[in-house]
Amino acid sequence: MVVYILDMVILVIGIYCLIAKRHLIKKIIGMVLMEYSVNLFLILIGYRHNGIAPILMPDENRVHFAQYGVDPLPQALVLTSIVIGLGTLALMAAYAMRLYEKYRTFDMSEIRRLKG
Amino acid sequence: MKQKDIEQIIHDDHTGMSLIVKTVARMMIAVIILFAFYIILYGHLTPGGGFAGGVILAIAYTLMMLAFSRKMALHKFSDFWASFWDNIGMLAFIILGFLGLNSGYFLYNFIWHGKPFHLVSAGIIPLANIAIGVKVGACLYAIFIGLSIYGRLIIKEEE
Amino acid sequence: METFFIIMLVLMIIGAIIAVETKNMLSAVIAAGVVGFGVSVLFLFLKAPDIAITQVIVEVLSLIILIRVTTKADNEAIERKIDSFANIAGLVFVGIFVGFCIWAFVDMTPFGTPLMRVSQHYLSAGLEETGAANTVAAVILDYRAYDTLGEAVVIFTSILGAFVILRSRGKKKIYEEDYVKVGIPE
Amino acid sequence: MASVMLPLSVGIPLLSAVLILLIGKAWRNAGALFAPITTLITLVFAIDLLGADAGTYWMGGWPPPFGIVLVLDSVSKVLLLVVNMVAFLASVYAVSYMQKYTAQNKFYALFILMLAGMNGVVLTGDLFNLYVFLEIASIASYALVGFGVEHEELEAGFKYLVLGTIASTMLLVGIAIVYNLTGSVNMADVARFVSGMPPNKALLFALAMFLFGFGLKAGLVPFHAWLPDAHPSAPAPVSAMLSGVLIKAIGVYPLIRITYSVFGAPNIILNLILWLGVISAVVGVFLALGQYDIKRLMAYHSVSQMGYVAIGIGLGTPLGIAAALFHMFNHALFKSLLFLSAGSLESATGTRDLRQMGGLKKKMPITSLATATGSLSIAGVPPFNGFFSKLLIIIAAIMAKQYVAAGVAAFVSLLTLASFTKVMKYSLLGKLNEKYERLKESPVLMAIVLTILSVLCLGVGLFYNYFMDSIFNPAANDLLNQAKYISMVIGG
Repeated sequence: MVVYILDMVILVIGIYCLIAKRHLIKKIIGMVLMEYSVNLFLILIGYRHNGIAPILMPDENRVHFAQYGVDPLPQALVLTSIVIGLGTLALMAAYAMRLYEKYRTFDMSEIRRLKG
Repeated sequence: MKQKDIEQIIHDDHTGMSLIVKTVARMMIAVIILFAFYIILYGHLTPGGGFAGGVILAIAYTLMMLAFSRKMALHKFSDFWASFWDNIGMLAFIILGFLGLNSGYFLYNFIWHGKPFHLVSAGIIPLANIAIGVKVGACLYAIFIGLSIYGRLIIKEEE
Repeated sequence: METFFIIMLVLMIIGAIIAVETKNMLSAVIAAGVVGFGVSVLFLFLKAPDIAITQVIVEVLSLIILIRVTTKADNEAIERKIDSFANIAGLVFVGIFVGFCIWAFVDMTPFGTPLMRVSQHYLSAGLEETGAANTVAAVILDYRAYDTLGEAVVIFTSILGAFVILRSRGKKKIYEEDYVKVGIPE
Repeated sequence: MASVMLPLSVGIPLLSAVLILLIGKAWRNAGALFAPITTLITLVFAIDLLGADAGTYWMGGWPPPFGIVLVLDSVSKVLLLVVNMVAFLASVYAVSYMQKYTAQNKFYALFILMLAGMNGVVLTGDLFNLYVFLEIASIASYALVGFGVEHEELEAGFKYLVLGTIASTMLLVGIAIVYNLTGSVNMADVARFVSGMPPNKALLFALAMFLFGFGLKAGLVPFHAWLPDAHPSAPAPVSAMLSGVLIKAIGVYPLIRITYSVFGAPNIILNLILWLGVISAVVGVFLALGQYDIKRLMAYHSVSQMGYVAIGIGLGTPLGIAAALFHMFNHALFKSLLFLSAGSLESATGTRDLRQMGGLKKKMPITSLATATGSLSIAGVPPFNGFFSKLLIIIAAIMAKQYVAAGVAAFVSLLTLASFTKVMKYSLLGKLNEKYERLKESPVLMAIVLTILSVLCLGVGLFYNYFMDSIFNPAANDLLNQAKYISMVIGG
């Protein structure tokens, strides 16, 4: 349980960075930290004490493998989630560069044309 | 944006990094690409797979662009072809899904599964890995071109 | 083993705080990269080699992208102005969220003993049913291939979106002139 | 075993998006031809599926807890119909409207991908798959909001991107906790496991995460900050899609599905949804009152109308849910009509400021009529569709003894009427501004779409009894019958 909570602390640091920091790059870094922590959370959930990697070798004992292999499903989910994170990062980077070119600043508090 | 400006930017940047970097990169790139193909092709037997291999491919081309120059990298593999292969990879994966429909289900593993622990086994899994590898490698290279060239171009135009 | 994970996590938290609080953008990006490599080392020790490889490589690529965006000048000045309201609101949020976590996570299944109601089947029958020795590959490309199709579409969409955003001009020139003709009287 | 049309309504848009980009390299008008055809095909599927039996489709031939399963029940039928109908009309409208933008093929590809994502979310029976397709729809919408690449559009898009990413991450945390507690990500399997579990604090935490994530995507009030910026910034067909269907397909629908079908409608969450709805309805309409930007005003009304839907869902009675679904359907019709006609007005006059318009009814009769129809519908004037769904929500609230919610709903309805009277007064009536002497009616395709939507608004209002009996009441009963959902998906 301590492991889960420590992992959530990283998530919260990421969210804090996204909300409170005004620098665009800092916001991207916050997003990246958030992605890391969620991916790690899923893998932590799938871990088994004394586990072995879920990859079968030709001379491996099948019963032992089924008994001690760690959970493969969260690993599959995390692979998808890493890709989604990379996609979001690319889109965010494109937005950040474009905003810089339009406003000539990375400061989110000066990028404020919308009101109401 | 104007074609002329892009060409100007590419033309301005033709020297790349120093000789040492270039020599090391020249040796490394082939090895990296080989490793990427290994990761993609053996994805169903060992750790790795289409996505990891695709990113390695993209990194190899990115290294080429950083070490030599944009001009040379684009000469080897232009952004048009990057985006073309991106689409082809995606199309191949979707069509693989539609072919499964023929045997009853969308994305059905319709090919004979083969002998375990051999390269030709596991039905559509290696094929899907190749499709994803091509797609991911091409599209990440394309986005790197986009972020590094078009970005500069916009500044130039606005000023 | 759990002690090792805890030490790693504490180190990563320190790295994350440095990444958030440092004034220099390049240091921040690199500190975030350190956290990312820490994550991939943890993946390796958590018996997830597939994910560890992918994480390392993606980390390299995201560092390249982030540094590409960062090398743009005026970074230091922005952080000097302190927006106290946002900071306090953020800290209150952090406190509430962590408290809620500590309150709720007591009831979670303990670390190291997953239920594996569904995934036990993947481990014991995966090789026969799909022919793939790598169970993770069997899950992502056969049992849950639809997810992977979705994943490929996500990256496809975001790259397409990034190209759309990077266009230098949104509207065609002739139409902008048309607007002027109708919209503003002489 | 349901028909093969379920995977095809996701697969065909994906194929078409790739083909648009591939063919678009050689032929510039590929998108304008392919997009309406694709949406027409999926619309035909959706109408055809309306009469089909409920059933499941096993992706890749793997049975439910192991593979991913697509589920068609009477709720997903409603959403499928709404999404594809609005998408078809918006794509036809876009053929004419998008002429003035660059990179049209990329626009159509993103549009179709957004549609594919929404269809995937509506059809899936798997929590993680829902997250993946939600991300497809969200990422496409992040890019489409900034499509004009002007200052305001980029700013709105970035804000939307930041908040949307937080919401998605929270959803993933919720899914992870649910997986930790139940060992499965299949919705029906989770539902069966959860119903036999003692009360669990971690599960409540996961539910709170879901409420936050989907609430943000739906634009309910404490999480609404992005919506009034993002929806007006997009091009008109995209605004219509975002406000008309996206906030429902990836916000309200998954919220309904998870609260009712998966977790069996716990009272604490229902009450939270109800009060979020009440607050949204009030705050949204008050913020809308002071606006003079026509699209921004409509975006605030989206917040307010989503509040009505949330009130209906939070009541937890069959009538309340049926009324909420009916209001969702109506809102999709009249809000897309309003946004499309606002787009026509904007592209004709070149401004979104109501104070600069005026007297347009003589110059643009069809658009004006459409604007009037949409305004009357959203304000809840009797023969139009908005009246009946709002009335049903109020009746349901009174029957469930939630008098505050009923009172608020009636009060907000009056304020909405006031707000749209202002829209009509400033834009359609009054004296014509001299600079608009040369103004013409909008192009044929745009006018046709506006006419179709207006007729639908009136028609659904006149035959509301038929629609309630044949579509929405069965859907509400299905939602409340959790056991039926579980047995349909995994049997036993």
